Amino acid sequence: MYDFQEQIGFPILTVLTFLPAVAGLVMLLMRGKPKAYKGVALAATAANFILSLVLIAYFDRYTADMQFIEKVPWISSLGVSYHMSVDGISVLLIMLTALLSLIIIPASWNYIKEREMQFFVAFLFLETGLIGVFCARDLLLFYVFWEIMLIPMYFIIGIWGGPRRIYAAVKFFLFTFAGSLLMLIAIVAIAYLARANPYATPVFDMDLLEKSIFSYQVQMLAFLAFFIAFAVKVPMWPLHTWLPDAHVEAPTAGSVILAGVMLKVGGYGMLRLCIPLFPDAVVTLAPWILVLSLIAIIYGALVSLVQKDLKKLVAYSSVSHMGFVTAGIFALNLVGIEGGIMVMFSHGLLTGALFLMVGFLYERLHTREIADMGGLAGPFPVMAGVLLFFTLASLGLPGLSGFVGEFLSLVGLFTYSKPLGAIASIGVILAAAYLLWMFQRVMFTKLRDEKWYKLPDLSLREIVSLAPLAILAVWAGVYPNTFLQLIQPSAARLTEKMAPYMAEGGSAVERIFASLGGLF
Amino acid sequence: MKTAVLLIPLLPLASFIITGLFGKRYFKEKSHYLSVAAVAVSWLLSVYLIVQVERGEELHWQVYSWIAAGSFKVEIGFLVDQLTAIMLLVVSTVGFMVHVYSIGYMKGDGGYYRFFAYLNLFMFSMFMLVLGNNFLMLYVFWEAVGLCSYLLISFWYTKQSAANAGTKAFLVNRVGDFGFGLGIMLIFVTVGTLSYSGVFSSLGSIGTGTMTAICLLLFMGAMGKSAQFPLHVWLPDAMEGPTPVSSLIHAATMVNAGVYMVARSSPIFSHSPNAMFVVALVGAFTAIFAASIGLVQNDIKKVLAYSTVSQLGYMFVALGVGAWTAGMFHLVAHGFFKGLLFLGSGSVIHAMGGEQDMRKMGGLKNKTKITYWTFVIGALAISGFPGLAGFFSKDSVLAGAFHKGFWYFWLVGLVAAFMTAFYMFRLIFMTFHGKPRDEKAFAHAHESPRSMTIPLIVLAVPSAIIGLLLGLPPESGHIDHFLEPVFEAVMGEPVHFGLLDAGLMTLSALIGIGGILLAWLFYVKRPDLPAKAGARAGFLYRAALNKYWIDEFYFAVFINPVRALGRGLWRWVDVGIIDGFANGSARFFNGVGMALKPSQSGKAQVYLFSMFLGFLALLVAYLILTI
Amino acid sequence: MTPLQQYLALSIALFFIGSWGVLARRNIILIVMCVELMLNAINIALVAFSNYSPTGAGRGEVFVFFVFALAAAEAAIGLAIAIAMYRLKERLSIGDFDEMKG
Amino acid sequence: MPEFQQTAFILLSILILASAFCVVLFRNLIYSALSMIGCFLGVAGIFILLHAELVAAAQVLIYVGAISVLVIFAIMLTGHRAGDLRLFFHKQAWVAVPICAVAGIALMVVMATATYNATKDAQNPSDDAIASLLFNEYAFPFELVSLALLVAMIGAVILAMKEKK
Repeated sequence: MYDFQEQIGFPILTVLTFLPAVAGLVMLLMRGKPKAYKGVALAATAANFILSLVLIAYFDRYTADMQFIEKVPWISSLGVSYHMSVDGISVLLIMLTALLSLIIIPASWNYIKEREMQFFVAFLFLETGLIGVFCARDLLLFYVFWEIMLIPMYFIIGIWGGPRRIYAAVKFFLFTFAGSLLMLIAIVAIAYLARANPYATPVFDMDLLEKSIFSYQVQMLAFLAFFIAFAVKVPMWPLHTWLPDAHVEAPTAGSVILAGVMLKVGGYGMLRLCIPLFPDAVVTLAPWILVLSLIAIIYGALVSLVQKDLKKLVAYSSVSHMGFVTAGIFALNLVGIEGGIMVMFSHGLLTGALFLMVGFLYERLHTREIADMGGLAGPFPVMAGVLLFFTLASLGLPGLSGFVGEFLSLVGLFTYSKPLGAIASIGVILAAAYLLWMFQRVMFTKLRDEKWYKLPDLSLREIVSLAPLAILAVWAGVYPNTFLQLIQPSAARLTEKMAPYMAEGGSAVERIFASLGGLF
Repeated sequence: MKTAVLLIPLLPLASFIITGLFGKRYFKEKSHYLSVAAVAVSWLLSVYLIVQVERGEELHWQVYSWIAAGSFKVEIGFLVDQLTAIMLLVVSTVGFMVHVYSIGYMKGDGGYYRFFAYLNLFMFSMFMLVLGNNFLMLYVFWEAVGLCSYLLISFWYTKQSAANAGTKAFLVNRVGDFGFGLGIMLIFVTVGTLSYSGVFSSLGSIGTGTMTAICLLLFMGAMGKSAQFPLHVWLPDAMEGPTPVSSLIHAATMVNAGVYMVARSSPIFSHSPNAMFVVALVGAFTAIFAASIGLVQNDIKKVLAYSTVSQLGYMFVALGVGAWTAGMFHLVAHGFFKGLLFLGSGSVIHAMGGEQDMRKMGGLKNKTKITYWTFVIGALAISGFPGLAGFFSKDSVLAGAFHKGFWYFWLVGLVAAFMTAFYMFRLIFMTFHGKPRDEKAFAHAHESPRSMTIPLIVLAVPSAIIGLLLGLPPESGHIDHFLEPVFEAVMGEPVHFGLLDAGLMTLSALIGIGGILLAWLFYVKRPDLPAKAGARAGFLYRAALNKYWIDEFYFAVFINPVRALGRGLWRWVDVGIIDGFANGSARFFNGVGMALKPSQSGKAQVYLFSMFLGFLALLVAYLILTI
Repeated sequence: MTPLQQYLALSIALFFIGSWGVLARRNIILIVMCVELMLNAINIALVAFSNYSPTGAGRGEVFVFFVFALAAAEAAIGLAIAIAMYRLKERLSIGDFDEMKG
Repeated sequence: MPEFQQTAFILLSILILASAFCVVLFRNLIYSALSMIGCFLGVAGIFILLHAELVAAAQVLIYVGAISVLVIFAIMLTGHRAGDLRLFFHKQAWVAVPICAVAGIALMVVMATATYNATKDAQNPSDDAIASLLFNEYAFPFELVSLALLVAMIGAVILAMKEKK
């Protein structure tokens, strides 16, 4: 057993989760000192990031068991407990969350003009929700954090967003919330169905739920309910349309967290809940999900090719990239799942960085229209270099983080089915097309306005906020084993769980492919 | 040896990082010091390496485990054998020379430091490409050299055409890499490993169909990188980059990567005769197709670009028919003389103050002596003039095709060789001979500085003598023996030089000389002939001049439809259907709410009444159900 | 008719007389009064059940006490509201207060 | 049911129902309030018949003593003695009659046809037992109710207070 007492001596997960929220409460009590409360926010997120590194340092990467377990009864009559624990996948994503939360504080240091304190407080609460989701090992607790994370984001878009912020915020909220409610129904349903007898308390503990076996119909319904909730977050085609609007309207920091971490919650949920709890349904539905993923990959790329707004372009590219995540995960083999997780990690770094870059450009030029830019490499050489770096990483240039994940999930998908793998690979061509074309139109060709030479290039503060992302992107590209080792045991546990079902369902998969073939 | 292998790529990498980070602020016009020094050391080490390999040493070295995800395990590792060593030598020699040349050529350019940094990055990637010991590393640095190519093509990024060309080069290469990547995945799925030795040792168990699929997918990558039809479109446009770049990347090294890849995978290819035939077919078609375009181009660099495409076609013919060493021999020779020719054209452009149109040149012979004579050596070499490098290498390609029974490829090769000789000397006569057509530019014309002419001289030497050194006796020359260990398993019966070969050799020499003479007739003796011939050829002439409208075709068939599709999906599916559905459902509930609004009259007693009616309904329902 | 049913019948009759008043009259104070009648009807039923139930043992009576307390609270609040409304409009007819119209 | 109790029940019922009708039908609010007191007293009598003397006492104290007075105060404060003049002429009153009648009859039917596990009379325990129930088993609801009363009291005071300008 990996109890937190034995492993590290203090409840690190609880501290990680609630430290930002506590800092947020402290900030609410301090009034009128901008420097001071920004300092508190920075200190809290920095402390949290360091804690997340401590977590990784103490994490035993040779086991798939859940670690740093904290378990206290919460609502005992319903069988709900405050149960926190992590495995390799969560640890990686917690680190990513803590890092991005740390980065956005200096990045939006001067960006927000009104209700500045509340802005930072909202982000701290958001961090609590996000880390909580990655730690929760009790379904109801998971749901609680899931909703906690939704609300600050709603306000961030709705209060500090662009001109159509209300529409975007409501759309974001309704899409996500519709999914959440389906998930809540499914949570309650399986908690009650998993009881040993009608008089026992419901089972919300994921450890126990993973051991219980549900009937096929229950699996299908519950899987779909969970899956839709996660698919909205990922977002999977055709549930993605909230994303471009939300991104375009959200402030830079909001976009960074939204794309960097929030989308990953969807993929994380699929790994944490959909696959271990409903293996039969997964085997049946995986081909269909893969087809949706492929549509997302190609469709997102095609649509981003014709976007005129930089943020929208990056947003649609997220749809395309996250398609690789779901494609890798539902290829249901070790390579694919590890690839999917790596894509999540790398997409968090890169898209976060791209949104930051767009924000920095916007602060200078006050526009995000690609048509208004051009030739910016002249006045902003450093920015051009940095943007090129992240663009290349994002289009999957080998040696940078994007490649490893994308290639692994393609290999996984290809192992599952050759035609699907081949179709997904087209997305790689299209990614190069829309990203390079974007880069060319923004940075190359003639400078449109000589005045821009008077504007400053990237400042030290901005470079410092981008540097960790760039370093990690190179690290994950050159020596991805650091991260792959972290997730390997957990991913292997999933495939081991799926193995018996795959053996039985192997021919079923083929049959479904036959049915797919009949459709087209 | 390990140190040498490690230093060869790492020195340019270090130089790239240092120059790239500090060049703008600290090195400025001294940026080349570090870069040139790094490449020079790499060159020395490559020479050392080839000497070691000549002595029979080989190196298989796993440095570290790069990706380990489940069963997918790939190392960063080095493999040094004869093939690697010879590639290294070509790359480092031309690379070194181009670095030196760039000192003069790029002088005073705003992005001086940037240029050298990119060049170093390219050298690193190219070295790693040939040093790698597995397919994934090949793919990785394959993409990396593509990136450098992109950066260097769009080096003068304020030019719209340069920016477009860079993007185009990257994208067309990506199309090829799509196939390459799939090929790698297919290899992994069938064999379970990606290291060269692992793959080659387990080929016996693979079915022919899979083998052909793997080969064709890999070859798709080679077609992209080595600019073979129909993926050749990027290379002529890539001439937007500075000329040293065209010389290094788009003539001597990077474009050879495709040839290297096929040669490296020779054990796989030799298992699939069908795939080999496709390789030869594509090569042969490209050779003659590109040569025919080269005949009528007026931009000096475009002529050389199409010539490169055509010569790469030759190499693929050689590989496709199974004359592996001939292909590699042509690669080496071509690397030197085409590098030389490009640098020479750069010197001409430099002399003419940036002018690239041959119709505005002429008579430069006396003003730029060194350039002229080195250029003539290069042109004679590529035309297959007896004794020079191209004569031996091209002849071994053609003889290889003939001996393996592919006489039609041999015939195509001969025709292409004729065209080659013609357009190369057309270039020379238009540029260096006759009367100057643009007096103003001519007046300013001058020989290039020493940093540019010395590389020309240095490269002229191997262009002239490498054939004699490596190619004699034909078909079993030094290079054949040197490369034998690599291709041991796939080489057929050794061919002995006989009377037939002597005849073939003479024939190809005559063809080359014939081409030169025809060019002389057209452009020196009777300058009115080209226009007449052009008018006579009519449609064919226009087709060749417009590169057979392939770019237009791609725009009409791929690019515009894809954009239109993207726009359509966005406007109709995203905004129309999906958002329409989401907003529509919102509007529906809003409408229902509005419809029900009047029922909330605010009168408490009306509410009470409805409450009682509800109570009554429940009661009645209960009574009906129970009684 | 058993004695229990007699009490229940009385309770029902009183309840519906009260509800008639609630529905028919418009004076707010009178409506409050009729609500009290309905509560009384419920109390009768509760005590009757308590008295005739073998297991009730006075629990009905306990509930009646709670009803008393809440009825008192309700009357106090209701009448206070009535007074406040009267101050507002100088009228006490329920039909005059429809500010919450949708 | 013994004869005496039967007689008492009928008389009390008549009193209750008649005064209830008066409450609804009187035009003058004061008369309605007074009839309401009669009704409350009748209900107290019924409680005594049901052996719930404590409840009866509380009924008298709370309803007759407190609530009725409150109602009369309210009537006085609003100075609005006359009720709605058109009670028997507006539509609403007549629509209410069938609804209440049908509901009442339906409930009567339910009541009459239901089966009861009823025992004989006099199950209501002594006052001591009520008290111990109230303060042991129902101590928590009891406290809650007292809290509700307190809140209601404060609320009523605030509502009825004249706003200071």
